[in-house]
Amino acid sequence: MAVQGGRPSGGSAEHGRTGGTPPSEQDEQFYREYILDHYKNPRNFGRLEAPTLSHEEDNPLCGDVVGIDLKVSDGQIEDVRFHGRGCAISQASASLLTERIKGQSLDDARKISKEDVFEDLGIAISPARVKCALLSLKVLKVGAWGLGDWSGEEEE
Amino acid sequence: MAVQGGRPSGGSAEHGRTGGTPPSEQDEQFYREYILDHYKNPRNFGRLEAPTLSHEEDNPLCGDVVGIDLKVSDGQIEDVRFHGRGCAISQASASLLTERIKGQSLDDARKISKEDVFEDLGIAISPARVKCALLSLKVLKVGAWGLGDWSGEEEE
Amino acid sequence: MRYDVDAIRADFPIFETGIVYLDSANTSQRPRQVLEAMDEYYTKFNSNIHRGAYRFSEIATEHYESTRAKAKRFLNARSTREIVYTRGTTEGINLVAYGWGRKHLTAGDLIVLTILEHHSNIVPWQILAAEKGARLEWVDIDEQGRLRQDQFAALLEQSPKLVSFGQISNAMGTINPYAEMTAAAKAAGAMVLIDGAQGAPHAGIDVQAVGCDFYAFSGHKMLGPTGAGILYGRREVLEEMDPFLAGGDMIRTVRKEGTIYAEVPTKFEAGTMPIAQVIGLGAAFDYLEGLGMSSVRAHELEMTEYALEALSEVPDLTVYGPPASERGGVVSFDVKGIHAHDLATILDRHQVAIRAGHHCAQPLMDRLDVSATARASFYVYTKREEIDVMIEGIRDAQRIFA
Amino acid sequence: MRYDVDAIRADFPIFETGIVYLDSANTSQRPRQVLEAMDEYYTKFNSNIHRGAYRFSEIATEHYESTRAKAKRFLNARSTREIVYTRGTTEGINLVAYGWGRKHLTAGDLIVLTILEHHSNIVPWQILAAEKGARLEWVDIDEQGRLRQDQFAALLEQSPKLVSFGQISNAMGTINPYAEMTAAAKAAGAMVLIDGAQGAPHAGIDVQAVGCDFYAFSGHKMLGPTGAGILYGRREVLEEMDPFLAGGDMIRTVRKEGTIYAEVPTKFEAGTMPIAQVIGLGAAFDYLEGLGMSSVRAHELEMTEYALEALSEVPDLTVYGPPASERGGVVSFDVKGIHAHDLATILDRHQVAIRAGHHCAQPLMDRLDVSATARASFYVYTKREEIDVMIEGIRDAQRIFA
Ligand SMILES: Cc1ncc(COP(=O)(O)O)c(C=O)c1O
Ligand SMILES: Cc1ncc(COP(=O)(O)O)c(C=O)c1O
Repeated sequence: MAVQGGRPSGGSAEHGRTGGTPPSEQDEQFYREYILDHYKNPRNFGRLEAPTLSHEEDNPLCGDVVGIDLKVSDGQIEDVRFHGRGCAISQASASLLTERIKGQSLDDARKISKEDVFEDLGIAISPARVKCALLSLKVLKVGAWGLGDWSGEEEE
Repeated sequence: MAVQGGRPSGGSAEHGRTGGTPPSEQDEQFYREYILDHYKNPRNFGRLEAPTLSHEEDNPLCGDVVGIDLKVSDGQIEDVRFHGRGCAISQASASLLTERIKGQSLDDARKISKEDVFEDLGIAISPARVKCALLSLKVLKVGAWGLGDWSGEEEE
Repeated sequence: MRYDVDAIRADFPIFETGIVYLDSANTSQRPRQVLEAMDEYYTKFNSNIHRGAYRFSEIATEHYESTRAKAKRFLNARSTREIVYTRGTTEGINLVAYGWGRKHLTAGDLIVLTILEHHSNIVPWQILAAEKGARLEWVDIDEQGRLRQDQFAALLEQSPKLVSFGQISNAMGTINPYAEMTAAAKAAGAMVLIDGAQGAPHAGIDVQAVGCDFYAFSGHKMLGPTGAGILYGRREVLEEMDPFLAGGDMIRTVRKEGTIYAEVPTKFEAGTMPIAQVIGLGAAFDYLEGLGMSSVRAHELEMTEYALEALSEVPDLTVYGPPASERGGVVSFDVKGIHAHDLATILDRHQVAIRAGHHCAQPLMDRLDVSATARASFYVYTKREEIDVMIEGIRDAQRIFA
Repeated sequence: MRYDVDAIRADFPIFETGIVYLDSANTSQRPRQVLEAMDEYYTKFNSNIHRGAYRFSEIATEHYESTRAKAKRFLNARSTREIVYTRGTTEGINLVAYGWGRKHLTAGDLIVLTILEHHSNIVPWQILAAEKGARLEWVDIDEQGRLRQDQFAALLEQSPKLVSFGQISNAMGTINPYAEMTAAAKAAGAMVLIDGAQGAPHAGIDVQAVGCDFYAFSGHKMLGPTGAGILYGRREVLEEMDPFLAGGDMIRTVRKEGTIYAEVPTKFEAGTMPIAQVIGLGAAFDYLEGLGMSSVRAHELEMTEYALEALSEVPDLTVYGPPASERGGVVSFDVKGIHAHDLATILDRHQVAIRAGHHCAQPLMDRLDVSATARASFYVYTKREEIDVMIEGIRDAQRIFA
């Protein structure tokens, strides 16, 4: 399994609290202000009246749901809304994604990679949370461009 | 699983050659003269013309086969023959058993136990060979007295 | 004898890592006695069982078979022939669905399940029902997560062929009145399978007293290694079942023209079995027997009471399920405004391992109208202090998400 | 690089017992690297996989999944999705019989087996054929134990639905021309399953080059622990198969009304899998990769040649099967006047472990018209001197039985 994000992984089972930072500060770093902000105050949240494209996916393991409506004209994403529920990572990542693609050309949006999403989140995503982080990208790829069963995971 | 015979068993994996006895002498002890004799010169070997009772069983794991024919009159085993093929233990034990029951009353023969068979063999029977040693007794019990699926093994 | 949790913890090398492990309903930790039993097999008499004609194979066979006697004693089964080795609960239930269900179920037959079931006690029956045209009905729960016995009684009047339910719910912790339910189902003429995945580790069972036909459980949830579990089946029922997996060892004779199967339980044990793991499971039975199942239960009850008490003082926190006396060492809960996954991630930073998700019980989640819960679960080695660390972590999460 | 058998033996703690282990075709010994990999899991990050939301579970999942990548490389599969974890060869073949066979076979269909097969590659097909009214046909052997290719070609003309055969015979040692046979069977439109129980440990395979649809093998015969094996399946074939075991983890969503299955290979991995054992199997792949499968094969060939030569000098001794170049590290033989079981018992007294019996290949025994043979089998750690000890033991048995 490909390990995403910056949190190192591998054979060691080190699990100790590192250095002098108490856990709480680490967590606040982990769930950065602006992620919590995007979670609590999601941007572009809701539905569009008459979307050009609309798709929803869930992550059955934890019950996260994200749906995206797009209004496209002349190859430009004129408007976007997302709806859903779930953990902070999945909802913040959806909110961030809508900010990224609004006003973009479909062609550019098509090129958004997993790495872009991780970068937008700006935090280390542990393997267990990768699916949360990439759910909105999956909705975009599968729904809007019919990329079949793109699962957000690399195969080895 | 009940462990039959004298060879000790249990948790230890000691497998060394014990004491000063070279293996060959041990083996000769193990396959005692008279067992080899019963194997090579089986007593009461063959078939009866018109047996009162006749039954055959095999030990599918190693292919041993033993069949016993009995001529019974007035509750006495007047004559007995066995046939079969297989390892020294199974064939010698059958030969010994026929010697034991010939001329006995059915009632007495009915009481023969596994321990009696082991005693007749006079050697330690390791768990893997228990089925060989008891095959002839099984033939007697199941066939001649219809004791169902007596398997020659204790249940715990 | 006092229950000495520190002495017990000393047997579990994992605690040297500092983890606060509150996910034992998922899989337990294993004491060194279990690991040593397996290493002994691997390094002192490693060989295949039954087939060998040499000493190692005999020793391995004895060790392997001795677990059957231990399981018989643990369950109070009548005979070791009633003990079938499996990979775990899931394989055990599937074995029944294939070997008994495929043979005996026909169109229109009723199977009764409950809304508390784990997916492993749902999906095999869904597949079987679809194949045979049988019906599934579900016993609902009341507001405290107890099975609705009125509904169960009503369903029994429809003469189900099979009733299958868990002894203890892994998602809510509910201890079901399994003895009463089994008696009623047997009186109604049904076959009864009890999913003992949570019951065996935390409460044990007397299968003769309860009278169920099948009891399936996993070694890895009760201090044993991964890869080995047990299906208890009443001998008469096992004997008339079809085999399930076919191959080496489960046969008496194989001819081109056809095959005669071995006697039970060998008929159900095809191919090379998880020998080392069955031996390890035997050591787990020994360990639990050493503690005594009633002490295990008493300790868990204490931990559960302590946890429920402590959680009740956390604001905006909902606990699902019945009071401590009616539950196994499992507490499922929800913190307002914090998704269970976020909570688990933050607790992980405090070295606390809990589970977040649907706990392989989606129908129950649907019934509760939640998509996921957080779940802490306890076992023989759980300490009060560990629950304190969890509570501290929950409060920290609340600060972050405030 | 020289093949240093003493250095290899130093990795296997079992040899400290003094055993002369010539039963590796039954189950192999395991190097400490494999045991350590499992102990590391149990003591450093013991937890369930996939489901956890904490670090231990993530580490365990990575280790568990990394074996899939190793298996993919070992087999040269296209994708890790083609690697299904099983308990072993037997479960793998049954999985195909249930998931593919039950779905696709109908009355009158032909299944082609060979007389060399192990019971695990016979009984599942007998059961399936009986259920579906399908036919079984058997490829016979010639006097040297080679499959009769003329007969095989004739059977292919009858357009079998499935051809299932072993890469290497466990009873005779014959290495079958599996690549040619697969190509011919595929050209005839058949599905092809290769039983790799003996092939994987001793020769390896390139599934893409060979083109088989399924390849089943066991970890415990290739230095891995008991309890874990692998079924390779071509992705397209796996995808359209029915699931086999049902329960936790193999699902995407479970609703009361019905269930959606997960993608392959997860669809076939129900319940808690043998996590530690799969991790141990990964270490076994590493170990074999370190040696190189061609060195393994070369070493075995050397041992086999040496053994055949030595046995040929023993009077009244018959060896079954082909010359060394066409055989895996397996030698089946018969000593006149001494039943195989008696021989094994006497060899055991010399600390030599061989197998005696039908080797789970009764149709082959019937064909050879014997009830049992003695079998010595070799692996990476076998030494010439061990074969010498066996020969000495055979001569001793001959003296006793003279
Ligand atoms: C050729 C062959 N097929 C199948 C099997 C069965 O393997 P397992 O017992 O590991 O399932 C074996 C080993 O016993 C074998 O040698
Ligand atoms: C109630 C219940 N049933 C069945 C199972 C499945 O057990 P396993 O995954 O060991 O097959 C579990 C554990 O996950 C469980 O908690």
